[in-house]
Amino acid sequence: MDIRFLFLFTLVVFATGNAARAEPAQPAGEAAQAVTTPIPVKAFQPPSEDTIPDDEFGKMVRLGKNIFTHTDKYAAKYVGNDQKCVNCHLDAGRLAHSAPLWAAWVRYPAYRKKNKMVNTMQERIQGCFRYSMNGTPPPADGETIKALMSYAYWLAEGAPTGVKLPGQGYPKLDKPKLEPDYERGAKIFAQNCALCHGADGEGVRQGDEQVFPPLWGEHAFNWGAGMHRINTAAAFIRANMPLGKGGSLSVQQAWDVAYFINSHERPQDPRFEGDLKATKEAFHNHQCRYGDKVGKTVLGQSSQ
Amino acid sequence: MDIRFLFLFTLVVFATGNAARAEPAQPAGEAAQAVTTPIPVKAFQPPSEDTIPDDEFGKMVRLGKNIFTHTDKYAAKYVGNDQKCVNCHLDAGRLAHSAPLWAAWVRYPAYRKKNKMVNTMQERIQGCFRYSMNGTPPPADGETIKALMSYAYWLAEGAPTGVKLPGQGYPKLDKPKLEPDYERGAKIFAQNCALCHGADGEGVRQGDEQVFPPLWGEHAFNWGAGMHRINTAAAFIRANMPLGKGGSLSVQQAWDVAYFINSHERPQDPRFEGDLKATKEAFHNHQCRYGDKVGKTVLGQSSQ
Amino acid sequence: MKIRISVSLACAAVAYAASALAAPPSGKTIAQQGNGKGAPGCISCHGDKGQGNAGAGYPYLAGQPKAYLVHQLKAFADQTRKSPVMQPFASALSAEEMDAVAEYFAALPLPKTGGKAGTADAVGKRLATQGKWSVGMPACFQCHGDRGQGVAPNFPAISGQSEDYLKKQLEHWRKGERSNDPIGLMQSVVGHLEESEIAAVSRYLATLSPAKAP
Amino acid sequence: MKIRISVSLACAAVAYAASALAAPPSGKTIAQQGNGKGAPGCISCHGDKGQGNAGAGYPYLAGQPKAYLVHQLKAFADQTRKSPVMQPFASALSAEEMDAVAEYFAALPLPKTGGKAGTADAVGKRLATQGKWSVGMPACFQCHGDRGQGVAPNFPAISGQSEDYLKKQLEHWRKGERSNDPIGLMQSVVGHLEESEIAAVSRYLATLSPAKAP
Repeated sequence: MDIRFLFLFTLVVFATGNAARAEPAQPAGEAAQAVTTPIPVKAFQPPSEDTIPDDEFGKMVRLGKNIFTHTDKYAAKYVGNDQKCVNCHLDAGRLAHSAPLWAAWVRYPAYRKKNKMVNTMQERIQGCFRYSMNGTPPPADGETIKALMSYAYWLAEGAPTGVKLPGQGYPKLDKPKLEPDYERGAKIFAQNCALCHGADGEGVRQGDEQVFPPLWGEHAFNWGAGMHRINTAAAFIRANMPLGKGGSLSVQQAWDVAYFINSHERPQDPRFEGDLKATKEAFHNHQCRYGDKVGKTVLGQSSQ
Repeated sequence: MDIRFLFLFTLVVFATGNAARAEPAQPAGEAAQAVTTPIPVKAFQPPSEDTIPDDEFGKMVRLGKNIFTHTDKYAAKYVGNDQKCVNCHLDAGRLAHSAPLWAAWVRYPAYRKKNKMVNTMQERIQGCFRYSMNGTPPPADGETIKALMSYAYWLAEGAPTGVKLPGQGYPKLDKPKLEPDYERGAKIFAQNCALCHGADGEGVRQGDEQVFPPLWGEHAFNWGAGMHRINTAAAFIRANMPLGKGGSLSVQQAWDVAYFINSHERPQDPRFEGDLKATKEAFHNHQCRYGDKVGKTVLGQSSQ
Repeated sequence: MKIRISVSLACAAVAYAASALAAPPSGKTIAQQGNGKGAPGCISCHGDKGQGNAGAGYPYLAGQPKAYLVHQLKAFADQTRKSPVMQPFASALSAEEMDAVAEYFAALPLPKTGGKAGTADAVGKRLATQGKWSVGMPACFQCHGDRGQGVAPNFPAISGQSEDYLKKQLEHWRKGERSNDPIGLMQSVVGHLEESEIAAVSRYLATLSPAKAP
Repeated sequence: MKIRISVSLACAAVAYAASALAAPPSGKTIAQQGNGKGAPGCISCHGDKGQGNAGAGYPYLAGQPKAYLVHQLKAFADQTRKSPVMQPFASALSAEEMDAVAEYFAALPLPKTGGKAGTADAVGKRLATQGKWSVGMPACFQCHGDRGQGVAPNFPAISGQSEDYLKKQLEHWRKGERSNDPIGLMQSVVGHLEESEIAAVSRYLATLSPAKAP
């Protein structure tokens, strides 16, 4: 048997429902300081990068990893924005609480409410290209999907099929005490996020390399991506942002900044067929701002 | 954790390399009697049929099971002969040593020498339709593949990803003491196989139902199917045939009857492009009789 | 009285023998009246339409594969299938007569027996439809047809058969009182079953109708 | 002798002060000659092309993001980055001069330092390219560019930098002697590293050339 569960330390306290957890006061105008202490989480350990075999299968795994970490270069024709797989799945898809690939691999095929059908892993990956990368789904039987599947499969070596593993997805977040707020979010953004993502959420490019992804605007994920949902973004942010300081924002701060980020225009939902209201009713029965008026803009109205 | 390994009894002794194992003498003209005693094999236990969930995912799993066990009815347009998935994968794909689906699920994507590339599970399944069922591969993103994948995934619940499980595939067989022989094989066939598969290997149909699959001829698996390889067929036969009496033929008998069965004409290898010799050289560098002369026939020559 | 009956019987026998010389009795005749040589009409026990008599544990013959029926008659005669009742009758039939009477019953429609919906036994159903592969036993329906309606030429219909009859047969396989199965298949299969399972699968099969899907 | 020198220095100072009144010294002038108000020419320590002096542990400045350089000069002055050497020099520069000299060095090409192929340290390489996510530490290259060449405006080039310099900086983050990092990112990151890892990653980065892919 080759199932390796190690005790790893993660930076995230994800004690959902623990309403009593202290929310430390933040000195106004200062960057948030770490508010959590690492707690041990029993997490699956994917195999070490060095152990990718030196054969045809290993080649496919490496290609998958390259596509995953440099999607713009290795799967350029399927990407329609400045986003890469690794932007939402940190540490090349290995990191617990950052929607790790190993946890996803053992949970598909599965029914998804998003499209009201059973999705295979390949369909799930295609969804990432369509929404998060605002592009064209790679063909189900093509090399891009095959390589990404091979990489995910390889990362999951030893993981039990069909089992919901600790660290899968993003840790569900407590509800905020206060309604998420745009102005508070804007301040948190300026203090904690703008450093990398730019004052206007535009991200950073260097030559032909996307270094930090844009968070809104025409080069960001679109109105169909999971990350446009405030709860999803808040959960991701709380666990993982700022990069290297995951867990340093409070629950309230994570909600506020997620609300702020997702109160900006971004590329249209690809399921949009000409009627904003109809699209909202059909696909946006969740915590998001699609169709809401922000300032003079109705979000989704002027989308690319 | 939901990994269930139980000690199951299988009927097969697959002590490969155990050349000292006694080969009992068979009274001529009599059916072979069981020559092995059940030995305990640590085998993975797929979940019980009753536990298929009563939801959309469960529906897909059930469809997969129906396709698997009644391929002729549920995936008719992809089947070109009188073969079903379950013919090679007994007990609806659950049975250890009969290429169980749960063992296959956790081993793909994988490189296959057969087509010299990494194959996803969907490609592997497509191969079954193309060769074993002499048909048309269902589309990679269609419902047939999705249902079969869902069924295989569900059967593998708890099985560790990437791990070669006991009972996977067919148990590798010792080499025979004597070269496999057509005449001896013919006798074994008449005594043990003809009851169900017919005196001329034609199988049994009842109404529109295929009850026992044909083993050669135009309705059998084609010259590209794994089962046309003598070693593969011998391994399958030794472990599983006659149905309900797996392990009752000796190793020598299994080789002889596999040799006999696969010394008959069957549908053409779909990779054939007009030149028998070229096809043989490109795809038949293994233990098979494709291109051999048997009686007045060159096998593969007059294939459909 | 006694003499008259004897005489009339003798006359009948002579008449019958005479007709037999001309042509062997048809399957129908044997089924309904016997062959006049010790084999009584089959229908007296197996029902006028060959539908059997579940209460008495007599199996139905109607719609069974002809080859199967012939094989059983021969087995009764040579005692590879032990039956004190059937042995003398089967022994009284010529090979030709066996063939004829088997053909007659094989041509009759499968009876509309069984079909007691809602009485499904979970264990019995599993054995019939899925088998018990953990010990290498295939489903009954794998060989006997997808609803137990039989598969010609060798596998008889078992659905809707008398529960008592089914149970006895399975027990006979186990005890070796019946050993006429090809390749010893049934003996091998039954060897994997516990007594409670034999009871359960017999009970389940008896509830089904061989004439329609379960 | 002494007097003559003093006079000539005074003359130079007067001349310089006069020209300063007319226009502030250019970035190039400050870099090469200093600002005449206590800040010597940067190149005396950081190399004539801003390429640093690895032996002495002086970092290269050439090709670093301008905003980063300005931020460091301010940090030396306000001692959020503690350096007894740099503190008086930085304090001697006006905001305008800091801007000018930073712009000058930012415009120079990244030096062709490092590039010692084959000296890769496995631990150091892993930290630089993959990070240490088990404790939440991202790869160096995630923020400092995919070959450590820096990412404007906030992340300096680190590849090919003096090993000694890199190691000292990481230790300074850890001890709090340097605390001018935005959002406390570097302090947080370094807190996850062991001393041997700091040494390894410094050693590894020093072997790379910021000017070309590793």
